[in-house]
Amino acid sequence: MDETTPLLQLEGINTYYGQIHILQDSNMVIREGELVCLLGGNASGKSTTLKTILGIVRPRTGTVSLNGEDVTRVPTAHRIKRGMAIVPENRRLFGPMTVRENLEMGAYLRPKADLREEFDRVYELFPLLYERRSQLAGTLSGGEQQMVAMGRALMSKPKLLLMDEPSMGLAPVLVERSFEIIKQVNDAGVAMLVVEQNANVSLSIADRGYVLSTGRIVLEGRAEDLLENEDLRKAYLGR
Amino acid sequence: MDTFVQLTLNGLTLGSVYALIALGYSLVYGILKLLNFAHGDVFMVGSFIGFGVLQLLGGATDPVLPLWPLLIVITVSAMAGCAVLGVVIERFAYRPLRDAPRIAPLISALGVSFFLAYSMQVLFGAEQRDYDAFSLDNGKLFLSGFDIGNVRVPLLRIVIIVAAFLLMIVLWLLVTRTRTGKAMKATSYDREAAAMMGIDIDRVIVVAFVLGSALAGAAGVLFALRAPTFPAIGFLAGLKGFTAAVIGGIGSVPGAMAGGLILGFAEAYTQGYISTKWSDLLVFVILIGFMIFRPQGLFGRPDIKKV
Amino acid sequence: MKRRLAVLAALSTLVVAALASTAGTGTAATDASQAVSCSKRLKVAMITPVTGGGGFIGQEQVTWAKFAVKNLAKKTYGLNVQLVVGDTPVEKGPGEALVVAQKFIADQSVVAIIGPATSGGVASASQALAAAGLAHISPSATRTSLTKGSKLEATKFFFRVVPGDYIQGPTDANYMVDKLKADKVVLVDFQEPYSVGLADAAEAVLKRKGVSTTRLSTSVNTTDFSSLVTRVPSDADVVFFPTQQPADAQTFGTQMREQGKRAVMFGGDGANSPSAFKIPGSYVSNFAPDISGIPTSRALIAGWQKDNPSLKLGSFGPPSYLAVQVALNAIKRACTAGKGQIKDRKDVFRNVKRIRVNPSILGGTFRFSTKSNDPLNAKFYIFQIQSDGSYKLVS
Amino acid sequence: MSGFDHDDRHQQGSPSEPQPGARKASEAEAPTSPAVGRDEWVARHGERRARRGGVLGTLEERLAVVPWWVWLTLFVAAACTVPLFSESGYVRRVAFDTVVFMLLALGLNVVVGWGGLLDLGYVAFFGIGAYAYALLASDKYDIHVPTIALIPLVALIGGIAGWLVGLPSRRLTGDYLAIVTLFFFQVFLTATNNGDDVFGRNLTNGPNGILDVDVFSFFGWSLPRVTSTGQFSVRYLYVALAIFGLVYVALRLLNDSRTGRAWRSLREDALAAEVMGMPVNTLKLMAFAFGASVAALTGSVAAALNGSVFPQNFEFPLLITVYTMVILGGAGSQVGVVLGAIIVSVLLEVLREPGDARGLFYLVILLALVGVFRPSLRLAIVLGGTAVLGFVAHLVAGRVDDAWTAGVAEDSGRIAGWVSDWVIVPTQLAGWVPAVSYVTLIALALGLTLVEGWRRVALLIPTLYLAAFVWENVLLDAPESTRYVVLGGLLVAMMIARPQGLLGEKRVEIV
Repeated sequence: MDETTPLLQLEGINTYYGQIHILQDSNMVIREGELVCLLGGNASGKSTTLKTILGIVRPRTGTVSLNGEDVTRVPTAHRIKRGMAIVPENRRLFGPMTVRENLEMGAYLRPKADLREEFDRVYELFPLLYERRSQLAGTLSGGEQQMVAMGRALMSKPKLLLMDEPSMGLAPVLVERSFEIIKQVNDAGVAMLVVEQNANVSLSIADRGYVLSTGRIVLEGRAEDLLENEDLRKAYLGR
Repeated sequence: MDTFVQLTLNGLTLGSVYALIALGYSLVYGILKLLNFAHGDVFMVGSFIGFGVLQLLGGATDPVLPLWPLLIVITVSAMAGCAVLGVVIERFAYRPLRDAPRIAPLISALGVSFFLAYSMQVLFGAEQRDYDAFSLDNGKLFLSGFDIGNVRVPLLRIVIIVAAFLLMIVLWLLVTRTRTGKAMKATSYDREAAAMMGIDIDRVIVVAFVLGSALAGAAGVLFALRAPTFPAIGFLAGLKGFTAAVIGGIGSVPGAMAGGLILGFAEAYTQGYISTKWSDLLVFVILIGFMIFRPQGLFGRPDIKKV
Repeated sequence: MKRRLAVLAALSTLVVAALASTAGTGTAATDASQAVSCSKRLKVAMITPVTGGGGFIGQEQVTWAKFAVKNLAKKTYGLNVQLVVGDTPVEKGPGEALVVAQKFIADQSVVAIIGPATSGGVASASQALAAAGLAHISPSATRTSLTKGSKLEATKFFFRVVPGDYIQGPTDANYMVDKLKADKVVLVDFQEPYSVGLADAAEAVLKRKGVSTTRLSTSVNTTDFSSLVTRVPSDADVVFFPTQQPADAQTFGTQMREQGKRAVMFGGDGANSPSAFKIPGSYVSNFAPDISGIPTSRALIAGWQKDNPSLKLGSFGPPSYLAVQVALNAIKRACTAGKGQIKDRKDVFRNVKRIRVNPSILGGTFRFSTKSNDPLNAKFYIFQIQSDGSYKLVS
Repeated sequence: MSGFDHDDRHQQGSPSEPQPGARKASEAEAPTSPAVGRDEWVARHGERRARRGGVLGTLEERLAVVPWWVWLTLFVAAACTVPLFSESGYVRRVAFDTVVFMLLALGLNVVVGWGGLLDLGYVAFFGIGAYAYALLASDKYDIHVPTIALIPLVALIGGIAGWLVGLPSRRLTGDYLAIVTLFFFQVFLTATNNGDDVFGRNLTNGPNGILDVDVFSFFGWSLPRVTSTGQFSVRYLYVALAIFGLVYVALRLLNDSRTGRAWRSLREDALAAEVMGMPVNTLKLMAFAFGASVAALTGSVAAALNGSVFPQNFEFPLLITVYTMVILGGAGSQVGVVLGAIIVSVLLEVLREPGDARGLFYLVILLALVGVFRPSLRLAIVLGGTAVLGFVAHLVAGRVDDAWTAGVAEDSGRIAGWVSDWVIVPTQLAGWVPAVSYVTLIALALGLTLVEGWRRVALLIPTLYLAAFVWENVLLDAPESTRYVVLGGLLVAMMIARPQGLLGEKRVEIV
């Protein structure tokens, strides 16, 4: 195991909604440049894990560290400032704002001087967005919205990118395209946490994976090992 | 014709004050989805701060400052005072209820409104306070100006209308051009997603309260330059501003401006042409009809989410 | 089913209990009044709005009443009297006066009432006060029908030290017609009893005299009158503005000047406040001549001012002083007659009518008319506001 | 539009899909009742509550066995004995007013607590009832409908009015309904206030109100409103209590009925309820109409007792007062709102009298301190420190200038005498003192919520002394405004400390 400080580390996380115990003793590590996927069915605690990482939900016990720094009590905005970005589930674009403004929001924490460069980078990755830059984000098609969401996240030049269900609600062709982009971004050196129900596709590009079930991490390991795992196959891959 | 011009002028004066109040309602509603019932009382406190500062500066009959600096000092101190008040209210009465069921902050707002209105009454009594702006420069503000036909447009009205519109334009620029403004818009659309972008929600909310309350403070002074103020006026002013915000589509900045003006005109014309006695009733009946047939207001987007 | 039975049982017990107790105590109301000793502390209670929209009226009245008690009770009448105040915010409506009155009725040491301040309050509380034998002397309720007319709204236990609208309205109207030669008069009311009553009284006289009148009406909370002013015809001679808030009269006047209307402002006693209403050329009526011109009153005003340095003399205060003076005098007489105790609060009431005050703070001698519980020979005086803001008696 | 992660919670709270592996574990640790979709924030409070044990807990369990109607009967019976304890017509009158408030709170509870509708025009229905009674039983039109027929009629009129006003709720939800009802309230006020001149006709006497309203009279047996000595007639208290009992039972049965269950499910999840085929709009309208009907009924009682009706009887402060009662007691709980009504009504009455208010003030502060610190060293330090600070300050101020301490505390009595030896009460306050001390007190009090531990103790001492100073010098000078300051503060504090009210447990989401 490599001993450098992990980019993100969850240790002994227990999260509750009221009396309901959601996450139970979760531990997770993501290192620089890694592509990690977090698998789980409905209501397994995937979104809660993400929210805990982001600080939208505070764990009752356990710590969240970014770059070795304990951020458990740090509010969301300040965590984002430390080099995280997210493509949320269902994309969550700002509908009444233009594509350009959406991207601008992604770079909210970056100095204004850097904006130009970031726009160029994102438009290069998604030329379509350049064409659509003045259109309201709410009027775009699902695939286009996915691009905006990705672009928006990349605007902040994150070290760690969180993706919540990137395949949800997309046509199979677009899913494939989506994952190509994910791979591409990861290759550029951005560590990623991809939260997915679609285990097959995500494990095929990931370095490592975690499997959540009713709030517990039941499996973890290298992606290729997980692909071979009997239980997982039964549960997710239908084989 | 003269009557029409005069009534239009009346409506414009009153409407621009209503619009300033409505903006505060809309800003806060847009982001927090909270009907900030205490907003009218912030307006009232603003008018009292203006009154107090005016007295400190020698009163209208014997001011230590020339006219224009005096007006600016009064307005700016009221805006600053109200901004602080707005932040305090948000911090202590609303923030602890951020994730509570909707009714909680609403009731809290009613409580704050009551608290402010009656605190002012404890401290300063219930009577009307008159700035006596007529005494400033021997009635210059009321008597000089230019004419449209036979109708005189007095300086004070020009001041009120111009100041109100300037403030609205500044706000409009802040909201549409600056990053913080855009962050406010993003937050009002999807608070969680905005947080995920690194937008500091608490800060955005505070900014909304600062802006809204400062505008209310300015509105308080602009209003009280023409008409007396008293602690109970907050409820009424709040009701007017709130109504204006609703007409325009609560949460929408241009809507609040339009709503304020529409309400001002509606009041002026019904009072001028129909009946002074029944004008309030007419205005409210029209509003109820409006609410039923176009609940989202003129500029509001229809509420897509069901229940 | 069992539950339903239980409910029925509970219900019937309830109703029976209620009815039984009703029948039981209904006839046996034995709260007879007890005698109070005059050497102990007596209370004079004031019923007036101290908070809310009309709060300034009550606050002014209370300061004057307190001053009267302080100035007179010990020194002049040798009584140990405490002034207690019951607030009736106008927002809560006249009915609140009854609630407050019942509180004072229950307190046997309350031997006289100053107020209720508003006519509505008098109408709602007078019956209960009368049944308790409590004289109530209002310094400000002016509605005519309280003491005059076929259907009285107040009882004979009600007194007032200021004359009602039946004098003020006609006085003002006559002055407009006779002295100001008005042909066209605009009357403004505020949808509250005081101004509606006064405007009605004046309008009746004006109409009788063939003056063309326009009636405008606005909510009591309105303070920007631009559109009302716009409705004032440019050839109108007089605007009759019976407000209880002098600042409103000032605002209306400035807004008339702003819109170039030449009509003369004419306010009632409620607008009488040299510090707030100061549009030169306007008129106000008041139940007293300029009391600051009367030497004895001037001393009192100075005394009051010393206790209340931040307040300014208004028109609601001095009558409260007079009302307290009348009440104290009547209490003293009742005490003397009862040999050091007041056996029944009616004893105080019986003495009120006989009281004379000379000199009265409002000028001259004060006494009640024999026909009604109104001041005798009360007149309204009309003042014109001079260019230096002072009020000059013109009638 | 509400809590943003509501939907997610649904997803995660419900273990709907079969999960591999960890299934057993989840069963073992599953909470006894997975309150799906419940608000985390309310649940947190619920949890704290659930932990209560010991003697109180046991007592609670024992008492819970007694059926509700026994309690109700006991309560009404106890209330009927109030006149035995006090000869004072005033106390009886306050008792009556309290019952009127209890009725109003019960009605508002149907709308807000059960229907989950924010009705800001509620008091208008109270007014409609009072006016309906006054117009149909007074000399105004010389109509005198017999009481026994009129009371149900008024309730019916109120119900119909409520139904009509609620109609827009078919399209208006949440805030919009609040706005429409608020406008309706204004329409009602303007209409009654201007009713003296409707196209030249006098319909309601306008601001002068309707006088000579008939007293209640059952089968020729009439109930005068004052006794021969002008005291409040206690018979109205019994009538009001009887009506209260009936309304309570009727509403309780209603809440236990199918409609009540439907309301509950509607409140928990309106969308789901609609999907299940519940007539959501009709249910809302019913809640609205029932609430309005109770308010109108109450209006008739108030009109009969007061003998007069004025438009100003029905203004905004009354609405806030009733809301405070419902919120304080706990929206949704009938017992709660009745309790809230009693507390607020008595509180407002006590605050009327400076002497009583003073006692209450110091008592509440003392109890609050004991409640927060428990008997402990800190409590002793706070109390002792405040006392010492007071005496020192008083001494110093007295040395500097006699006038600073020569003032007389408002009212008198033992506490007043004691207080004026401790609190600085100047004969004459400089104009700026009230405002500055008041604002400083608020700042200190708010600051207290931000610091913890010993710092809080240290800050508490000057705050308490300043509070006493402001109370004696500023607030007691204006007891009438103070009442509402307290009410406003109470609402805010209640929302933050215990949003579900004293007895409310269910979450109330305005749909």
